[in-house]
Amino acid sequence: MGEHTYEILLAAAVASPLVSFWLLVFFGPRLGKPKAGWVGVLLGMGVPLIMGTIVMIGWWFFEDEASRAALTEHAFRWKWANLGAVAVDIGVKLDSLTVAMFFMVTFIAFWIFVFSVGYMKGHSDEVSGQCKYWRFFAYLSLFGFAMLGLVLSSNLLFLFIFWELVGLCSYLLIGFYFDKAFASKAAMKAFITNRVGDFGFLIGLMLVYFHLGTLDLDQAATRFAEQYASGTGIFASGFTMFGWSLATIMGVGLFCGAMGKSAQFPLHVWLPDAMAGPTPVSALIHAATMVAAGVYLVARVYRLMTPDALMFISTIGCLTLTLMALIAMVQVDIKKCLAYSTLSQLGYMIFGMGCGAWVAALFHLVTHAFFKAMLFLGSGQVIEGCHHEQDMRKMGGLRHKMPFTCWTFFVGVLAISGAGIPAMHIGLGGYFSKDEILAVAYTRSYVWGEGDFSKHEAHEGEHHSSTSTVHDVPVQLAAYQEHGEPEHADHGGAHESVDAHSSAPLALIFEHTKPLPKWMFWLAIITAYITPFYMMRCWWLTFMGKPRDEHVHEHAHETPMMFIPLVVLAIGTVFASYYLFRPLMADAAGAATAAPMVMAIDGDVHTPAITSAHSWLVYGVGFAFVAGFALAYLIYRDGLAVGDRIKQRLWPLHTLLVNKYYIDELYELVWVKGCVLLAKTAGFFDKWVVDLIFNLAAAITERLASFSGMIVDKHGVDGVVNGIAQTSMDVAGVASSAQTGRIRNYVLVTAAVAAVVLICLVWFGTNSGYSGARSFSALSP
Amino acid sequence: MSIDRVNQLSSTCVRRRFALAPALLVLGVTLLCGTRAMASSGGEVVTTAAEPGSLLEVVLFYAVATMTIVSSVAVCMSKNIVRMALWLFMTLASVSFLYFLLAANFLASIQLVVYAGGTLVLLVFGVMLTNKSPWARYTPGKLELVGAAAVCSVLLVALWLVFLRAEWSRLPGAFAGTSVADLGRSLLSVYVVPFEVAGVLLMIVMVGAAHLARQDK
Amino acid sequence: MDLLTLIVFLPTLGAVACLVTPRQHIRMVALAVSFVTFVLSLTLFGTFWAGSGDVAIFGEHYGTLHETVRADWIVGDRFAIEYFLGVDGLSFPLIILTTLVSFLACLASWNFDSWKVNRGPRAYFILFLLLETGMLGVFVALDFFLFYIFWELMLLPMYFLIGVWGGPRREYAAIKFFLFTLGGSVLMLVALVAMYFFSDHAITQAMVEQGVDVIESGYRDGVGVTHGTFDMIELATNTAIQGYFGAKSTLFLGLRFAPLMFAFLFIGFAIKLPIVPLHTWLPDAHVESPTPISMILAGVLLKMGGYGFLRICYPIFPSGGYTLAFYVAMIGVVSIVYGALCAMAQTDFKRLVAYSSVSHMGFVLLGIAVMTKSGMQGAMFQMIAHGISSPMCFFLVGVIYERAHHREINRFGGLWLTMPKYGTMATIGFFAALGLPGLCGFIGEVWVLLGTFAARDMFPWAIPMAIVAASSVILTAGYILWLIQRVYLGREREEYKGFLDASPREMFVLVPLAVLCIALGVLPMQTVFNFTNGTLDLMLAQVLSGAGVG
Amino acid sequence: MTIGVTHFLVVGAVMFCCGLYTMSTKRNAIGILIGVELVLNSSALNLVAFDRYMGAGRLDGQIMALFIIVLAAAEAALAVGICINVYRNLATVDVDKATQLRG
Repeated sequence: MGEHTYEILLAAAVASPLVSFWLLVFFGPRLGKPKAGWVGVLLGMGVPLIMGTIVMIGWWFFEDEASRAALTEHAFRWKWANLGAVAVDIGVKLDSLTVAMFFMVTFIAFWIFVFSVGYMKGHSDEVSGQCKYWRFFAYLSLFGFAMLGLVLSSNLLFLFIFWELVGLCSYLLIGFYFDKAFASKAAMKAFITNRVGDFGFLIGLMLVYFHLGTLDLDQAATRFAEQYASGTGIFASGFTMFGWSLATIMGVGLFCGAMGKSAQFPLHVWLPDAMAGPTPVSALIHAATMVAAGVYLVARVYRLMTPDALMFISTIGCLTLTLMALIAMVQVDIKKCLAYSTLSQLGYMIFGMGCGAWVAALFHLVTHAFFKAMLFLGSGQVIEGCHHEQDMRKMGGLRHKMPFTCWTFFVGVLAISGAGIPAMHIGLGGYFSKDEILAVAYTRSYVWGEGDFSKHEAHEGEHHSSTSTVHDVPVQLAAYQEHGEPEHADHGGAHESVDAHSSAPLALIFEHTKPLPKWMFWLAIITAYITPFYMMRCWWLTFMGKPRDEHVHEHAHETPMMFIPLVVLAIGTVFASYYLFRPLMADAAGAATAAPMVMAIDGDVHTPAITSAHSWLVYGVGFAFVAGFALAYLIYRDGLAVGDRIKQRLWPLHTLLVNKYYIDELYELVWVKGCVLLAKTAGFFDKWVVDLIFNLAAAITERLASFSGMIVDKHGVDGVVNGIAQTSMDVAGVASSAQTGRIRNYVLVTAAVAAVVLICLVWFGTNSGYSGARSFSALSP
Repeated sequence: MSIDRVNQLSSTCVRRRFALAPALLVLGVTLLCGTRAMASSGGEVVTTAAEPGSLLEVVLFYAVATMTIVSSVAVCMSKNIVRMALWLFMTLASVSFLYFLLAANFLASIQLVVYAGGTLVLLVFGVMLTNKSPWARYTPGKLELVGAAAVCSVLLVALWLVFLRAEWSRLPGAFAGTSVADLGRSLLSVYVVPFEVAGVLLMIVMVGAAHLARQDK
Repeated sequence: MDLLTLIVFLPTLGAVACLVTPRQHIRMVALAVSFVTFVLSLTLFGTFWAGSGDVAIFGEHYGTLHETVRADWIVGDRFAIEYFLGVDGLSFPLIILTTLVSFLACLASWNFDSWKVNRGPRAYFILFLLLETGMLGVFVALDFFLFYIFWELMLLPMYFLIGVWGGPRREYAAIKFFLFTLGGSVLMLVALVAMYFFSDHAITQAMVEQGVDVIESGYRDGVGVTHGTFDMIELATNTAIQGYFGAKSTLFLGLRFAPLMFAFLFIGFAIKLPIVPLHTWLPDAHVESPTPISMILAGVLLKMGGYGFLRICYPIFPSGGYTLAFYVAMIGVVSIVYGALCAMAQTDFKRLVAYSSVSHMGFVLLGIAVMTKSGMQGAMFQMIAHGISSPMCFFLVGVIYERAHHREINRFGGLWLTMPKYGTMATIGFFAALGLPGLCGFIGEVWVLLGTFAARDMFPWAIPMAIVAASSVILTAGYILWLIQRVYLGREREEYKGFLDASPREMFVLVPLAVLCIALGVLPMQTVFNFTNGTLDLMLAQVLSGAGVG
Repeated sequence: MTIGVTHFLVVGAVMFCCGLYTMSTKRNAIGILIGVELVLNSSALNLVAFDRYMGAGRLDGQIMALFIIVLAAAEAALAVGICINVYRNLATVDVDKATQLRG
């Protein structure tokens, strides 16, 4: 292949949705209903999918490890602008992670686009009889452009730009039914909440720019490692905030962006509301791709993280995954239920990132994208079939009317619950990925805590090296021990950083990196039991049991256009993720996690890399789905009665959960109301204090100027305050009664100003004994 | 014409006579000093009306300065427009005498002839032509008066302070004296363009004023 | 006749032509003149492209000017006011911006007859064209005296345009605008005179010390200076003058010369920018003035303040800028946040946009104040970007005002449904104001923020400032989205059902601005930075060395 | 007890302030004109005084005063013309009442 072939293909793939976007903007109305959709499908995602597939095949099957590394290193860069003295490049970050993400996004998005062609037929005419069909696909195409751009960006600034663009698309699509107040409010909430995260992102960017002197991801990582080795730059600063060093603040700042986009607690509030958008949007943006961008960002800047920052990340992730899973248990809206489950799963990913399970978190991202997209599409099918009914309490028994939807949905439920058979290499995507994260968490909280981790691991290392089918697992702890330096030291982009670091003893990292608090691990485990419960509940209430609402049941139907994507995604869920994505992630991990301060741990329990000491855990969690399913079945097999009784017993808990811990209310009170209050205060201040100074001056001269009697007559003054208000408000009215008088006043005002200036001059001149005349005196010849 | 109106008119006339008396006095003094200055010049170089530093200069200055100040204050205090014009005439005359004291004899004459003579007459004509009654009054509001007075006095104080602080001694010194000829020469050499422009301006103004004031057909 | 003179005075000629044109053709003449001016200003690009390749022609050394016109104007023996025009990286984009916005504003005035004012179009268009001359003059004049004259020249037409053709409170607004600007001009005038005399002294002193008859010019080869000057570039580059201006022992009114003069000029320019707390003229002027005048006011007039900083304040008094950096930056940050908060509180559409201008121009001030490369670049970019997005926003408001005859935000709703084309344009315009990446507002903000952060070495307070300023991204998103939601989204309202979508004329105004919004956001280098950075970087280097830090 | 430049300046300042006061309190157009004349005269006086005491032989101050007189004459002529016209049309020269030109 020629130079930059991959980049050209990928760039073409990014440009294609943009072309589609403009086409739809200009010709959308003329194309009409189904055609506009097909333009979106083919140009908006079809072309990128083809390109993505070609690139992935070429990358994974026709390049060896060395040529991949070389390609990464020599990836395309084009100078876009100068930021001060720092050049900002547009470029392609070309590595296995990009390729994997790119393929995943295009694949899922393509099928969701196809689904939308059918789904939007009935959902796009609601806006006052105007056809908004083309507009939907225009937005989707724009989203495709932004998301793919985000994945490709080699530069933090561009990452940020596309980051905001996907935010914009999300805004536009959540507010697609903008004639409905709740939709436009939800859109606004999403955008502003994301902006709060972006604020942190910006601060992170500033620190990167200032201390590392570049915004390029690879360069930044290299310099970070250099500065760490030499103790200069960002490490030279003694600045701390909340006990965090500057480097940690940088990491946390960047993570704040991820918190916004990936809807992590406490910025999670927008995601459930975002379900106001059309269902394909929920599937694509708010489940599969955009919300995962936060995780992707953390993965990308992993090399700039410090142990403290990672601890913060894992704490946030752990809180999110637990709290949101609890809420999911009580949701009755099918989409809301899925939304909270998404939040919980995102929490898992972030948690995984935080505890060092780099590969596992990304792997979970991909598997989750598949099954969650499928679940959302399934729910869309249900909603469509039931005439926009979203309340699960009114459904039930839909399995006969929508068999395909029912069983693909069930595959999704199994996958998200982590169904699989431990000890044998059989299971769905979620089974592998979630267990990996848990295994790493276990390692970090128990094995790590036992002091001499390295000794503990030493003998397992041989085991691992020999049995691993994956050659490039991230940080092979054993390998470190045996050879004294990491195996992947010769990987392209990370080359220098690792060199700079290779002599540093590994012990340093252990010293820096504290073990994970045990409660975090246990919360994650408990949630692993909760997940199957609420997913099963959701499925059972919707499809199983007896129909609870005749009207809904009567009309239920499914359309082929919409269930084909479901089937495709189900197949992907079952097969593609483990065999395709896991190795790609692991391949990328070597270079992408070669950081001086952090440690990525491979948690692939199925190649018993870590330890056998926690195999009980694998069994424990491996069967969690059975327990969850059983519980859900017992409660909901006869409809809602048992559930209602439990609800009445535990009403305080139930109320708290249904109201989402009252966080929305709290934010409304503190932030929204507070901000509006602050704004009102500022507005008031501006009008009555800042402006009053001028107005008073004007009013006084005005009164002097005009017939005083006239003014008094016209604007009778009751009370001083009222009088002041009246005066400044009516200056204009008064003014028009004596325009020439204004010129006279103007003379007077000028004179007054001159007098004040003169007095000031004299005053200041007095202080040091100098005068204007002296300064001017030297001027004459 | 009512009795009141007659009374009013007659009393103003009386007061006007009193007002005119000092004006005539100043005019007399001015002409006197002017003649003296002219006479004493004797040659090309013109000197001041009184020897610099002499007692005469001091006395003359204070007399004329007082007259200037009094009359200009009277201008702004007068309610009646005709009286304002007359007080203005006195001010202008006093200023012309100050010019004499400043050895700007030509300027002083011009001031008298053009300003006090021409411009003021023009103004008085304006007054006469534009008033139903020459004695008409336009009363400004009290607040307005107070405000203006306040601003003006503050400005005056400020200016005074500036004068007090200034160190004039560091500036270049006085000149020995120049002649009208010098003035003429520089008008026709260095300042020839402004001079010509001023001429054109005057012509335009003449035409314009005539046009403005002409009776509508 | 040379190009710049032609560009500057062509509108004046147009104004004269308007005097004798029949009433119904006046707008045609004005439009044609402003269009020709725009095209002529575009020919300035020729100068740029004639330069060599990638290196900006505006960056050979500070003071490299193009298309210069230089002639004595008012000359005494120790005294020379010159008719001195020229273009460099600072003024070039602003000239194009001025002619473009004027042209579009002229187009926006096309429906003059429907404004229901009892004044005819003749005076309006004459004043409009005179205003354009004034604005262009400010941007091309390099003699301070000439600059001042143009500065005042632009003031008067603006006063009448607001005061005669404005809304109900027009006289109040016009007087307010006039008084504020005039207040600033007074200080500027003091600085103008003082700078002349002090430079004269500096030159004289230097001649005596060095025993020469003539001091070499700071930027012109083979030209000498023998007395004080109003030449802004000379004042900034001449070592003798700079040395004297910046010296600690140079006092004026008992205070150090450079900071005092800086402060005088700063206030003069900052009123125009405007800054908090001298901003209150802006909302009133905007609310009362007719739409095209709002466009010019926001698009060009506000930029004069920023241009003044970059052209006069900082190059001539670098040490002043350095000494007062904290206060200047503080004012900038306060303007950013305070403007955004005030915008959030408004219910009048136009007033909201006006306050958002205060917020956006705060970024300009902050970027300049921190004296870093990216700060300055960002400030310049922000000026251009705001010069494009804010006229667009004001025009958008104008379009809807013409139909609804009110501007209460809370009374609107669902306009996107009623007027889809207009809604799309509005989205682009307001998102550009919001600072969405890919649109023009983003680049300026990020550049300024990063520049502020990078000033940490010089100014320890830079980081907190940058963080506070960065927090405004949330506030900005808040008020703009809230605005969009209240006006454009939501259910279609009965009373607005009959509204026509944007007419071709209106689209003709909006589309170029929208295209520029996107172009500047996507290709900042090719659209702005290539032209400005050369001069800016050199100017900054000189400013820093003048302030003793570079 | 010599008479210096300050003495003249003080006289000028007083005249200036009186002129200013007149300008800002009179509503008669001619009255305002008279105020303007006072202000012009005070500045001319200052110029001549400076010329006398620190002009060092140059006549710039006097020339400037001369031009002031010329301009004042021109201005008075025009202004009176306008006043007469206004009076003819509106039957008053009260500036507060001449509001026809307002927009």
